[in-house]
Amino acid sequence: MSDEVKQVLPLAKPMEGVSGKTGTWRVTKPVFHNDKCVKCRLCWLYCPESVIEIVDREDAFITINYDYCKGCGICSDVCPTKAIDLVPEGE
Amino acid sequence: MSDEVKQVLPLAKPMEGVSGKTGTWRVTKPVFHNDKCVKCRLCWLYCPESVIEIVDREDAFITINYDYCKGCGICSDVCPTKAIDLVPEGE
Amino acid sequence: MMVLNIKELPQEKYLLSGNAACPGCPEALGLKYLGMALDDKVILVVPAGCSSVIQGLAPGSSFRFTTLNVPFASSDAVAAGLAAAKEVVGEDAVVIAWAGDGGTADIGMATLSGAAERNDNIIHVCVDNEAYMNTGIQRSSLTPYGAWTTTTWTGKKERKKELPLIMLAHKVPYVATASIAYPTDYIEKLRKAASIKGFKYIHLHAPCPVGWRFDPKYTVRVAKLAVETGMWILFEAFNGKVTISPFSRPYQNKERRKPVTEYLKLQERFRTMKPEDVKLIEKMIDDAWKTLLKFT
Amino acid sequence: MMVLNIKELPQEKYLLSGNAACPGCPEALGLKYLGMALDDKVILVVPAGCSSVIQGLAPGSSFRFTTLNVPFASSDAVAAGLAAAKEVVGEDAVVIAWAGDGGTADIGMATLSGAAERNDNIIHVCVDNEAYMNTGIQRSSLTPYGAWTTTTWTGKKERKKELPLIMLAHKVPYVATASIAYPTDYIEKLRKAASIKGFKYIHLHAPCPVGWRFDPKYTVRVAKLAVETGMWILFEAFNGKVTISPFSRPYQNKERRKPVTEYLKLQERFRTMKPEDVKLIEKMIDDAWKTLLKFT
Amino acid sequence: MAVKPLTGNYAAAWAARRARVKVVAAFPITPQTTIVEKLAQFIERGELDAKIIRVESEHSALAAVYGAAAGGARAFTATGSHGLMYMHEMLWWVAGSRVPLVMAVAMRTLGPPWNIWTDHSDAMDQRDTGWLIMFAEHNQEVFDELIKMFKVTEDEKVYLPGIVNLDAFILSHTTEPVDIPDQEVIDSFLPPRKQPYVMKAGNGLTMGNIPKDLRENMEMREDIFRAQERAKRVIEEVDEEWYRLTGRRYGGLIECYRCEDADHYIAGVGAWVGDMREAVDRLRSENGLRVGLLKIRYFRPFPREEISKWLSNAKSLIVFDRSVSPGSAGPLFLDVVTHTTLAGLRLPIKNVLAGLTGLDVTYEDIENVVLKSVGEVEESGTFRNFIEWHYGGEA
Amino acid sequence: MAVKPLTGNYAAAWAARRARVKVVAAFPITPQTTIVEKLAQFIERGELDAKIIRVESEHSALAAVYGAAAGGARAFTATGSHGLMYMHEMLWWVAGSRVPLVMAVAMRTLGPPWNIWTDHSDAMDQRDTGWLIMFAEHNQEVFDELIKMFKVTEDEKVYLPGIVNLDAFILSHTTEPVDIPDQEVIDSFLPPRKQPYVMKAGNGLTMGNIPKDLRENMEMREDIFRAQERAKRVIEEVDEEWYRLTGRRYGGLIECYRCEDADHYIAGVGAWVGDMREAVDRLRSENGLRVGLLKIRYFRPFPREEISKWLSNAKSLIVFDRSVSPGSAGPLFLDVVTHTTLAGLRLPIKNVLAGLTGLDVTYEDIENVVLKSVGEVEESGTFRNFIEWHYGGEA
Amino acid sequence: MLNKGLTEIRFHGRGGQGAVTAANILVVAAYKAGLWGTAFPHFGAERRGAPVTAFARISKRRVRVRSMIRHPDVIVVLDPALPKLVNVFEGLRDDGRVVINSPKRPDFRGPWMTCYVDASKIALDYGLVMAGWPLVNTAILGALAKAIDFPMKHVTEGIQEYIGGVSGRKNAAAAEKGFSEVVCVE
Amino acid sequence: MLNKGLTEIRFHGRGGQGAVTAANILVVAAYKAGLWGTAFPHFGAERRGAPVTAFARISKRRVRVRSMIRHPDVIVVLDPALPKLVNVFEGLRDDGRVVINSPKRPDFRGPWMTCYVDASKIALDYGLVMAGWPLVNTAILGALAKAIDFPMKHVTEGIQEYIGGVSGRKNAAAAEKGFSEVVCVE
Ligand SMILES: Cc1ncc(C[n+]2csc(CCOP(=O)(O)OP(=O)(O)O)c2C)c(N)n1
Ligand SMILES: Cc1ncc(C[n+]2csc(CCOP(=O)(O)OP(=O)(O)O)c2C)c(N)n1
Ligand code: SF4
Ligand code: SF4
Ligand code: SF4
Ligand code: SF4
Ligand code: SF4
Ligand code: SF4
Ligand SMILES: [Mg+2]
Ligand SMILES: [Mg+2]
Repeated sequence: MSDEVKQVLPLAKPMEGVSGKTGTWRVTKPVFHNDKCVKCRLCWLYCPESVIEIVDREDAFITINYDYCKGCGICSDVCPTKAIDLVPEGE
Repeated sequence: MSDEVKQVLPLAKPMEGVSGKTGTWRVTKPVFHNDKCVKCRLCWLYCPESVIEIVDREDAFITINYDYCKGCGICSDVCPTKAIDLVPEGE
Repeated sequence: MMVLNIKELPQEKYLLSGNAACPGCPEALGLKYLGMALDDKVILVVPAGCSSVIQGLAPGSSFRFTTLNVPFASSDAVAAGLAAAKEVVGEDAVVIAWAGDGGTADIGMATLSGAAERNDNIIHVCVDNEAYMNTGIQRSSLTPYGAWTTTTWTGKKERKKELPLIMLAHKVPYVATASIAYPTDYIEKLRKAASIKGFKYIHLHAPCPVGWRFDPKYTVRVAKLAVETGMWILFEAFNGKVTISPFSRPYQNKERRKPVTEYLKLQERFRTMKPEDVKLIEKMIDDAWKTLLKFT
Repeated sequence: MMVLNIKELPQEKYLLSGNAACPGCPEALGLKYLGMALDDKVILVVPAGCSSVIQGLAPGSSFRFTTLNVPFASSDAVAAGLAAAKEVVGEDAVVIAWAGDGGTADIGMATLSGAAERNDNIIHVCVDNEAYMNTGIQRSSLTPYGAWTTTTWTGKKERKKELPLIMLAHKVPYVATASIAYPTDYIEKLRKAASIKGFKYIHLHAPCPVGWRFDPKYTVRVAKLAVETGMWILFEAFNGKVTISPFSRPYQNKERRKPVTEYLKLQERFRTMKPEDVKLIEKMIDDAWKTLLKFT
Repeated sequence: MAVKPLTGNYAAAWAARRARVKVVAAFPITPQTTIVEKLAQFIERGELDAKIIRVESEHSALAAVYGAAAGGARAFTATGSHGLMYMHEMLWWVAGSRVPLVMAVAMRTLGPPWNIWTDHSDAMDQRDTGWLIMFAEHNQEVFDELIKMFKVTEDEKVYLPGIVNLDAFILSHTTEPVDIPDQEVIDSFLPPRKQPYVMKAGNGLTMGNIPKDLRENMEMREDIFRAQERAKRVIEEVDEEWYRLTGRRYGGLIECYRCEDADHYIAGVGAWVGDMREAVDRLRSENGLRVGLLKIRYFRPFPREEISKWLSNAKSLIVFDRSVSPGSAGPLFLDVVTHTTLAGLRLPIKNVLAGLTGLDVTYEDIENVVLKSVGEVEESGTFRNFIEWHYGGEA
Repeated sequence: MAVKPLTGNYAAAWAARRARVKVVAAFPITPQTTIVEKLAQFIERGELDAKIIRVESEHSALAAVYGAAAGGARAFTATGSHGLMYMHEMLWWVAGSRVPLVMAVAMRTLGPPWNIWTDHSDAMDQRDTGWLIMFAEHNQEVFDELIKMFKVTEDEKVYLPGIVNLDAFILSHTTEPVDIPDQEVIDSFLPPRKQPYVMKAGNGLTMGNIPKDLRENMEMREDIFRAQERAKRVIEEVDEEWYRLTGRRYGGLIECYRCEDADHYIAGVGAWVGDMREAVDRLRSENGLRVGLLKIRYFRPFPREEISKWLSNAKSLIVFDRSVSPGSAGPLFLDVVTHTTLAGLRLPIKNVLAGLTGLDVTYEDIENVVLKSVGEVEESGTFRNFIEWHYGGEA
Repeated sequence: MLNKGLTEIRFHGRGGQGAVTAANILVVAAYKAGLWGTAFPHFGAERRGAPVTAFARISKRRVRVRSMIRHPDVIVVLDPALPKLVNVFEGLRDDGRVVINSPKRPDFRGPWMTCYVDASKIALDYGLVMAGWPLVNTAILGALAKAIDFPMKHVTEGIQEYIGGVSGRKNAAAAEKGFSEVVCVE
Repeated sequence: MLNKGLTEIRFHGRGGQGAVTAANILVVAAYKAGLWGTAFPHFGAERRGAPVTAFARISKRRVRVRSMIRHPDVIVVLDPALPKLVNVFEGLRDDGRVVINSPKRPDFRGPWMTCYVDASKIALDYGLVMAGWPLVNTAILGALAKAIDFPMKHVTEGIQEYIGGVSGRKNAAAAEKGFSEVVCVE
């Protein structure tokens, strides 16, 4: 039996995308419309994937990282002004 | 290996005195005095060993089974008239 | 609630003489009264604890109840299974999980809470001598604040878990407290419990001379003092509605309670208590009454 | 209680994107807000449940919290040991047992109750999605009356165990309820809990689209309706004294509650409910409020 | 008779149904969960007249069915992996009580790390408890053996509880045709429940109090040992009876596949025995190696006599373990080596540790191991290593 | 140095104290109870600077010390019998986590019926979990081995938890002189705690989430297997170091008593090894039989090489088991037969099952067994039975 | 294709699309056709929308082999987008088949035969929709039957047995449609 | 008696009387005297007042044997009433000794030597009382020392080490008294 020590341990380190590009799971896609946005940040607050970023640019108050947005639609549902549309993915 | 069936099971049946004559544990002994007894039955009620019997004879309202009386003294303590004395065992 | 008369109590013995209980044992009393209440309709499920030892040595047993000894953490689940079996085979039986404070409130807590939530058709009796007596007086969650045990040499620092209250919060059909000093009250509660379908909880206060360090002749006296000082409140609750039981009713009125020191001083386990501890205990008593009365 | 403003919330992510949570997962939200509340001061102890899966596959992890996965029944005890170690080695850490309703109220109940009674210095967060979701939607003791699960095909026959009340009865320093729909409230409660020494219990209502059978976009909506219908009451209690939290305060007044059917009808799990079941639920809501208000 | 496409788990649920169990209690754990779900459904739909207790843990699951069984009802539970570990104490208790009871175990890796795939550690870990332990190869066997297990455990020569193990996913969640005999057929096979004693109000029986005489207590342990020995014949007889009823027979404790003329043997338990069959066929047809396969069905009682009988002319034996006792060897290996040695056999035996933690093992992997190892034996009369970790795969 | 008359339990408590454990959590069970009571006393008196968690069950006891150990504190617990069974799941978890941790197990019979006397079933039942498992013969060994166990388990070549077993009552409650070295001596021997990783706020480590690659998971299992193998040398080195410090040495994994010229051997673990020594001396002096005694100190890792070395010229071996795996044989026997067979040894081996459930076994009993059995071997070259239940006594 | 003894099939779908059901129905159908079949999911954290796989083996003999399918004879793709997201072709035998839900001939190429059918449209046409998703698994089963020469009769029987009721009949019809509309190209 | 190598002693008392303590102190004393000793209780449900036994082995060599003592060389009886209640003489060797707490020569007879001392009186004289019971275990230890030729000095040292403080001194004195007052008869 070898005497060499090289522990194989059940450890992990923080990493983005450990379940892959979960954007591929999306069935419906949230589409942001800056014109309707009232900058309330609720979408940012409630996005379970933390893929909404507040950028507060002129052309967009928020951005959505579609690599990981799972398309749950919460952002759309919580948006008071319906500034986020849900459209079928791939259309 | 023998094929004979004779189960040895962890079972028991009710039996008096399974811990022996527990009267031998007695350090102090309850002694009943009929004259003081007011027949309230509290000694009978509270004896944890159930060794007090209500006989309601003229000479004795109760009897104590010393084979199993452990000499705890509860009967004496609960007796409203101190009709049960506690005396050191063997005296 | 009507109070039974001593003369009405049966003479049959279900805990036989010559058992292995210590002199002055409160669990023996609890079992004796259980027999008086329900006689041979009972199947006892007994986890590890003094009551497993009190049975004495096989092939004999001091219990005339049909008795299934079970692992420490399992009593309510075994009882639930047994009760289910009796139901499906159509046999009558009052299935009782008879467990100590440890078997009830510590290792058995998940099982207890689970059976309560499922409303399994059993009675759980917690025979509460406020420590693990069978293993030699270690603290349990039901050991009161300040008590010496062999794992709390300088007195327990935490309060007694208020299990009757916790069981009330489980919204089971029947919750009651009882005391070995008030057998008629306890017997009636057992009979009521047996008549109700679903989960019933009875918490029996059981002062233990060995673990609490008092003369065995005082078992009943100490138990009585617990009630008279208001430390232990006798009540019952149907579907969460509390009624203070007759023997405790006087002590709703704080003035009528005996000083708690009368209770404490009989017991060596409280000998390390300081005056401020006693104050704390008095406050706990007040609080307990206040909380309980909210549910009346 | 002051309500936090969204703008004050940190942007750091502690639950990383690309994790294994289902779309619209409430536990993901709970974890996200936990990070906002306490950032890297946390050590999470996680028993089996969806949150063990959400971490994704090693050697990576979607959790930036230091995280110890542990057996299903063990979380509070492991957390207590960890907290003790940190105390003796003099390291700062907020040790949190993060458990589902099953890990909290069922298999973990004894451990939870034990840690509460010992007043171990940990926070227990019960992330309550009202069933065993990780194994595919089986009933738990926190599944509400009438809900379909894969072990209650015709709806659960027993009521939801009122765990917040039970934990109140444990007399721990801090008990609070929270909801993923009210993150600021929840975050404040986490921060308060972290500032208190001893045992803290936070019960987080977490509607799960998969197990409750609603469109994942409604996670927050359903959670909000639970509060607005009075089904879920936000409160906090220091040493047993209850305060209804601002977001629930309106619903003390029964008139202001939304009809409970608004909550139920969004969820397919309640589709087998009959009108009398709805009545029963309305009564349960009333009772729960009444009971809780006794402790204010 | 009706052939239904069923997962191993549904086959288990059907077995409980056909056995007319009266009380079910179980706690979910992947991959066992669908057994309980299905039983809950049978019961709620009124298709099975039984009570289900939706317990809060596995310790309570086994406790509840134990209570039911002690009370005289046929009872069933199922678990696996950590669930089995969590109820481990109860296993000892049930066997010690001599209360017949049947459990299905969906075998799964023990953590950490969390892992839901098959591994036999959980099942093997129960080998001292006194339970009968059998491993199924396919879903039909899951069904058949569960039914038979009721009969075996309730035989007065046995009166011990029993486990039927099925591999996570590769049985539990694999759908394949399973013949479910009609209820009357099973009723004719499985008599009403028998057990050595029943806890009944009024009969005054006490079970489990402290014994006065330790000798008697030790005799209880020996009696469990003897009951396991006696179970061997019962298992064979029940297997025969089942054969007469259904045309399916498994060989009792052991099946030896293509052993009549075999030189070299492999041995294993559970679902991968199927892959081993394939490997044996191919080794014979493609490599001209006369390999036989010992499918060990019952691990407890261990088929001491049978195994040694088959191996009497063997040139070598490779034991495949899907679990390991660290610091020693594979559990199956430990038993096989011991009992063949006691039987006076002397042959090169090797332990291959493979497929642990759910690592996939193909028949090619098995073929490769056998080819290499048998090569060693044919060359040098012995194996190079007695214990070999095999990771297989194409990597 | 101070020699104190101590029970085995107090020796264990002293070991924890001298090892400067930082966290203790335990749940009472006869006969372990006085270990915890004593530690509670040490701590409440300020003699030991540690936290004690008075948990509500054994599952939580091991969980709590596990949490503490994972968090970087040296931690200790103790249990036995049903307590060990109730925490069984946690044992797998702790070993799988590779978190060093030390536990004393006061071995006791498993119920039903309830029985507090010694029996090795509880300890043997842990043999698959990955823990190091050693059995003490006397109270000095209890103390010494617990101290050494901390060192072994915290060695980077090992990083596994470890158990020291002591027999109920005949060690746990027996008072005998025990040398307790001064704190400075132990401090010089036992370095500050080391472990492979520490759970610390901010370090972002996750332990135990689902692995992507099953191969890696299987490698973790193999690594536990290898760590057990590596532990062998560590145990021997630590034994030597202890010897240099205290003058006490035990032979590492195994001690062979009067083996230099032995023909016949007996083997056993635990406290009755003392009685076996007596029996060996008498068999030699009174019967002229050259008997040697294999005292197996470590059961995990199993001393595969050592045992075979000692037995290379043996004419026979009797393995005494104080527990049994029903349906097979004694656990110690299973390991001994397997590993001697693999080492190419071929000698008559017999399993004597005795002293189960606490039945008293005297050196006369052992002598009788040996005389009879060796007689058989000398007559016929083999034993009449390979497994024998022995009740001994005068009855 | 079924003549070669053992046919190994891998299904690719998304969580919620019914790939596992499709595999199971195939086992039922196989049994009706006098064949043996086994079907098993690649279990994991199956999340709605996430790519999932399921497996089936069809054989004339009882299937004994339990290991994963590494070199499928057929892959069945329930979602047209999947080939872009995961390597659905991994291990596919050169003489294999691809059966895919696609309104038009897919643009990937390989040595295998490709059969495509607009299963989504068929599902919508037959009113097979759940939570907004077309239930494509039965339509694609029909296509699969065509692609591997599996007797269609047993597929429809299998579907009706497995699903039952009105829904079963609708699904069976969808399968027939899939069978008749599928286009196979080399 | 100690010259024969191993001396096996059985103590009989009642629960609460300190038989186990007596056996333990003997081990301490033995170690001080350059001997090895082991002491162990016969554990069971030890109840106040119930007959209990404890054992000790004293030897020149380390004691290795762990089995029960079946043929004691000495029995020590702490309570005069015990011989009437249990067979305290069971297994006692013919050449053994009985050491008993008794105010007068006990009326049992046997082949062994009998040593008696009024340990109860000594205990009361020295104020050794707990919960109404005389603590006889140290006085009887003195008597035992005499009976088996055990060096008394180490007994008193042992007592003081084991018990400590004022109580230790009182107990040591009681032991001395027991040693000097014991009467042995054949
Ligand atoms: C799993 C397990 N852990 C520990 C024990 C040891 N044990 C037996 S009884 C007991 C304490 C019982 O305390 P309690 O339930 O209060 O009953 P009491 O003895 O006070 O009547 C303990 C810890 C056991 N039998 N099983
Ligand atoms: C001892 C044990 N039993 C069962 C399981 C299987 N199991 C894992 S998670 C889980 C349910 C978790 O439910 P809950 O605690 O509510 O968390 P959720 O998944 O809903 O987040 C179960 C039963 C296990 N891992 N260990
Ligand atoms: S759809 Fe869901 S995941 Fe995507 S951005 Fe909106 S809330 Fe976030
Ligand atoms: S919720 Fe709507 S309005 Fe508010 S910030 Fe987001 S997109 Fe803008
Ligand atoms: S002393 Fe105790 S046991 Fe004896 S009669 Fe009185 S109460 Fe009963
Ligand atoms: S308690 Fe006293 S007065 Fe009452 S019956 Fe007994 S002896 Fe008589
Ligand atoms: S310790 Fe207390 S409860 Fe236990 S048997 Fe003795 S007196 Fe009864
Ligand atoms: S099942 Fe529910 S709680 Fe679990 S990961 Fe999915 S959405 Fe979240
Ligand atoms: Mg108690
Ligand atoms: Mg949940």
